[in-house]
Amino acid sequence: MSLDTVQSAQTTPDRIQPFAELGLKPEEYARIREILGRRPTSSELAMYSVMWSEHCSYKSSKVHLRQFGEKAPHSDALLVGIGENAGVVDVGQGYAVTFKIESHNHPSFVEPYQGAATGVGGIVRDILTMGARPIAVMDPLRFGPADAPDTRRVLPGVVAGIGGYGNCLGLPNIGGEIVFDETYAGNPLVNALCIGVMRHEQIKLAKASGAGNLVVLFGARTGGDGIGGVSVLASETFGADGPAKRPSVQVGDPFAEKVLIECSLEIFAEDLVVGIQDLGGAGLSCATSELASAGTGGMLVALDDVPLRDPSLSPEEILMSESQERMCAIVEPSKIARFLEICQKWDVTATVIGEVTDGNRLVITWHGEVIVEVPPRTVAHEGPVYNRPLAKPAYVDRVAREILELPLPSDSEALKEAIYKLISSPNMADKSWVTSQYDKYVQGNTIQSQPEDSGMIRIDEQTHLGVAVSTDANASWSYLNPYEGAKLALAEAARNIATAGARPLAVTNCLNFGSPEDPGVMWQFAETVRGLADGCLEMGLPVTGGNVSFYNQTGEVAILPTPIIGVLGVIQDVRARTPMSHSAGDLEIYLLGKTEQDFAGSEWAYLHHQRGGVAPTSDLKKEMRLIELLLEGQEIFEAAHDVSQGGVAVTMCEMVLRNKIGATINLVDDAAVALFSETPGRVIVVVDPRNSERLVELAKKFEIELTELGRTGGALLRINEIEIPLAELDLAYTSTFPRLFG
Amino acid sequence: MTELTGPTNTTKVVVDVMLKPEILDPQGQAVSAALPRLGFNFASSVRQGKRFEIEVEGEVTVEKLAEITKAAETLLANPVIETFVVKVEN
Amino acid sequence: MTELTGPTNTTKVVVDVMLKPEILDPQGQAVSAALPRLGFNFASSVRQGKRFEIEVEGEVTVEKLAEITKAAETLLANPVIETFVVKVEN
Amino acid sequence: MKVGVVTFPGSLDDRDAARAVRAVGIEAVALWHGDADLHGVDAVILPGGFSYGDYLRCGAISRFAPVMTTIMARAKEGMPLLGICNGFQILCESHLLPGALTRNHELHFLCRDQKLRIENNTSAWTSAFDAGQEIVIPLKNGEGSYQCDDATLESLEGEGQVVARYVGADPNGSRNLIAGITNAKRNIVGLMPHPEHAIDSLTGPTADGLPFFTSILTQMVGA
Ligand SMILES: Nc1ncnc2c1ncn2[C@@H]1O[C@H](COP(=O)(O)OP(=O)(O)O)[C@@H](O)[C@H]1O
Ligand SMILES: [Mg+2]
Repeated sequence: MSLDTVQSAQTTPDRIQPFAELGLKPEEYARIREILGRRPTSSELAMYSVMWSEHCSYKSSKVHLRQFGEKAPHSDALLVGIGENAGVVDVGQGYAVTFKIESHNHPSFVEPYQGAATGVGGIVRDILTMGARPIAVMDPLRFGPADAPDTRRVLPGVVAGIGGYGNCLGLPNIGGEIVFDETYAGNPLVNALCIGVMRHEQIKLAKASGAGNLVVLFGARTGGDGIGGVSVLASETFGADGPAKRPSVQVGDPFAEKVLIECSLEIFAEDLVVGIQDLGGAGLSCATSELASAGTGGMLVALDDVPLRDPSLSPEEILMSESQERMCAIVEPSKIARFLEICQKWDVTATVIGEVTDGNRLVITWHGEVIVEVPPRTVAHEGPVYNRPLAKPAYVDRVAREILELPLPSDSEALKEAIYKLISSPNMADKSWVTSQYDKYVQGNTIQSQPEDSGMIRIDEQTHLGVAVSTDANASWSYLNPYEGAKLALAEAARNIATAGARPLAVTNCLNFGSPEDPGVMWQFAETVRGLADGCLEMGLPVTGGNVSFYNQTGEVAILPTPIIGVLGVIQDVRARTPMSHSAGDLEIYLLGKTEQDFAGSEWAYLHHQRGGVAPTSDLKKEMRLIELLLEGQEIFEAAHDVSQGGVAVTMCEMVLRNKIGATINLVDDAAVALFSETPGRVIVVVDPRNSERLVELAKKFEIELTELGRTGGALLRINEIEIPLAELDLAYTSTFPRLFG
Repeated sequence: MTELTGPTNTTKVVVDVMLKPEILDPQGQAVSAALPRLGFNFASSVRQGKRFEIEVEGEVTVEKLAEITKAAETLLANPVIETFVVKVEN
Repeated sequence: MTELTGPTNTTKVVVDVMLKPEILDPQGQAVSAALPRLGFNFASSVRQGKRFEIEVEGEVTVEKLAEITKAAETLLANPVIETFVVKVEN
Repeated sequence: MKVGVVTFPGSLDDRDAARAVRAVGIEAVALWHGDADLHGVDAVILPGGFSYGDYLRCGAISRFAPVMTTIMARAKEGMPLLGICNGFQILCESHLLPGALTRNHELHFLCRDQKLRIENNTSAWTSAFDAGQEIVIPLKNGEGSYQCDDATLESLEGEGQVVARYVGADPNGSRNLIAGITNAKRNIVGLMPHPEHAIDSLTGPTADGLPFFTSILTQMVGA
């Protein structure tokens, strides 16, 4: 086919264009024609279609996500908020930290290894783009039933992919989650979080300003991979044969990304860029239009100067390609020589493909002919916005009326059996089969990683300043009540930071849902965003960025609403952190917070195939008092561990197994409730007996219930009359994953 | 199962798995870039794939070959990104 | 350097690299163990190696082949643990 | 006194190795793979990582780097040389040490706190240990299974060239549980686990890795 230029678009207004195949609705196509005052060229159509896809334009979620800005609490720490590649927060001493979470769900189902690997690659580039050195990654994951054959295909591949890419980049993996549920069969969730650090003055933004400045593409050559990836995979129900004539799965090259990181950091250190953007979803279409849109003028790009891996690519394909490991920078002409020199040192291909112009158009040429001439904002920021219909699904009220019928054992044998059942269940069991495939030591600054409540990284070797991050979601609670589910996940993530002694500062999130075209799913989504925005306002934590993943569903069945909430906190001296477990005997164990009968959405209920009842209600005022208590009392805590999935039973098991030092605890009330209920807002703390009075004072001051549970020591976990030898418990805890996946 | 099978009455079937041409091949690229640095200039491109040597008991019948092909496409290769060829070595 | 070379006047040379028989091949063993779990019972043993497909400009002369063999033994294979075979595909 | 730490494209633990060197009071000098000059260093560390992505075979491409030519020549004259993880792989690919490192027998990357026994405390990098001393330091690699032919194994064992051995569950299928070896002169050591990640129990499992670096300090001060 001959080249479709702007000129030919003007002379052939009636040419039939494959907008529907590219995922555009008739109204959307009409709007493009209206914006341009003519039909789009095929290259323009390609650009609009990928940029107006759900994945890139947030067209279904935008109206809801606005709340994060509207309800944002005042925060002195926020340096860069929503809208950039990642948010940036001030952590003191001149340091700025950026963090963000993103999904790579669909590709990871098709090709688990490469899907997960390129997911890590993408989020790391987002962090790098802010001017930061990436310092750690985390990976919240969801899979179908642990014993399903397909999970045996997907999980090991995903884990190897995350490890394969992250390890090769030299990024310690400091946390994540692994949860199994039927609804994720066919829809695994692979979310990846990255944290980066820089000095305040090094923050970079994605904008193309200054006419005459050069547009430089650097990193990997552009190939035919991932074309249609965003539009096909993310916009339409998965599985249909899309228009992609090229494979939509990309293969990652972590080595190329590693040198790209080092090369970029050297370029940043010499202050050689005016603006920078990574190439992720929608590739060059996204990078050029976003840079130009955020800048002061227009941009002129010679697309035929883009270095190709596959010379047969058409201009449309080059614009849509999602080839990995590429970046786009805006460089002043006086600095280009040095810029290219650094690229050469690292053996990174770099090519000037255009320049910033005075005008207000993004113009793209192909061998001298104009194939794109658009107002960049209309591509990048003025995509369609939908106020999709939403309706509370019928199940919500139905399941709320369900009375849970769960065995609540009272005799010792049955209780012991229940503890074993819980601790060896795939959701609760030891995850080191997975985490031992991740490097947690590289860079030499890891203070905490799995299985601690949060990951913690030292960012200054002299002052011992550090940051902690935790990601959490309880999809069962979100299913029962998405509004409360979001708040509870936020509270849990914040609590998991505070147990270590870090002060929560900022929030990121990845909202994984079914199809937005289903009003029930849309209601779940809206309730989740409302809950998270309200929760953040109440807790004074700004949302700094995030990601939305829709269409996680098979046929009519959507995944459980799964908002993964990441909270970042700061700790002044990492040497003073509180670990999750005691490292000595004869210390006193206490429970902070009150235990109610909270079995709805609990692990105990899940093990009995029940997902009904009323989810707990959050009390964020109280959560904040609990956090303040943990921070104020930090020096007296020998250990602090959040009580969440699996209740006090699992929390205690994890604590005694961490350092293989047992405990004796006495439960006065109904033991089954005390052990297995999942009332939020609870933490188990360990103190030296000399400090117990201080603890009592703190509990009184912050109005948190305090219950003495027992003492540390010995080779048993003893609960009332139940005696569990640690070696036996350890075996039950650690053999599940090797049995399933080894 | 032993690793070294006796040569008697087994046949060697080879499955070659290569990344599809349009898929990025970082390994092949690394080799391609290293060769000229070592003074070898013969290659205009290098791609790296996998080779499986399978010892098959007895005759390789048409049915067996079909089974091997099935195994290649389910286990040895991922057809989303790879192609494969099954060959019987004499 | 492009990855996809035009088909014209290049020749494909293949270098197959396999672990020596006495060296443990965990990958081959893993495939060997996985096959019967998927219901495939044809293999008495599997070994996994690497295949390099090299596009060579023009004729493959005896000199060029010698050079490729040299590259195979210095770079593509590690003679301490591996053996290799160089073949010209028609 | 100066110890050089080489950065190849894809090196990851270079900064950690330099930190460990500084921790015992030695000046660390960054060496670049493309620069054959050793800048006056007295010893060299080849750090861990995935040089050149480890795409072909670990260490196979790095061994041809310009800096390696000088390092190989100097090491043959007796300069202390330590290869950690990827560095060990490079030493084997360079034939400065015998054998090869292959895929872990369970085919996974494995990161864990590993118990080792120091079998030889006469090498340049292990003299600060007691013979038979047991230590715990991180092990993290995908291709750490030490393989060699029977004759090489016999000679390594016979000549006392096994520097460290894994204790407890076999992590990767290495012959005779070998974690590290040295050459006949005892100046070159290749080690799969990472002593540079065990210099401080705040960031590592122990500080058991420090003696590798104090060994070289005494070696050089004594010399
Ligand atoms: N759930 C969310 N919460 C807050 N911000 C979000 C959310 N989803 C997307 N965003 C923000 O919208 C912007 C665009 O996101 P995205 O297109 O995914 O960025 P990128 O292409 O750089 O990955 C980013 O600033 C991102 O942080
Ligand atoms: Mg981005």
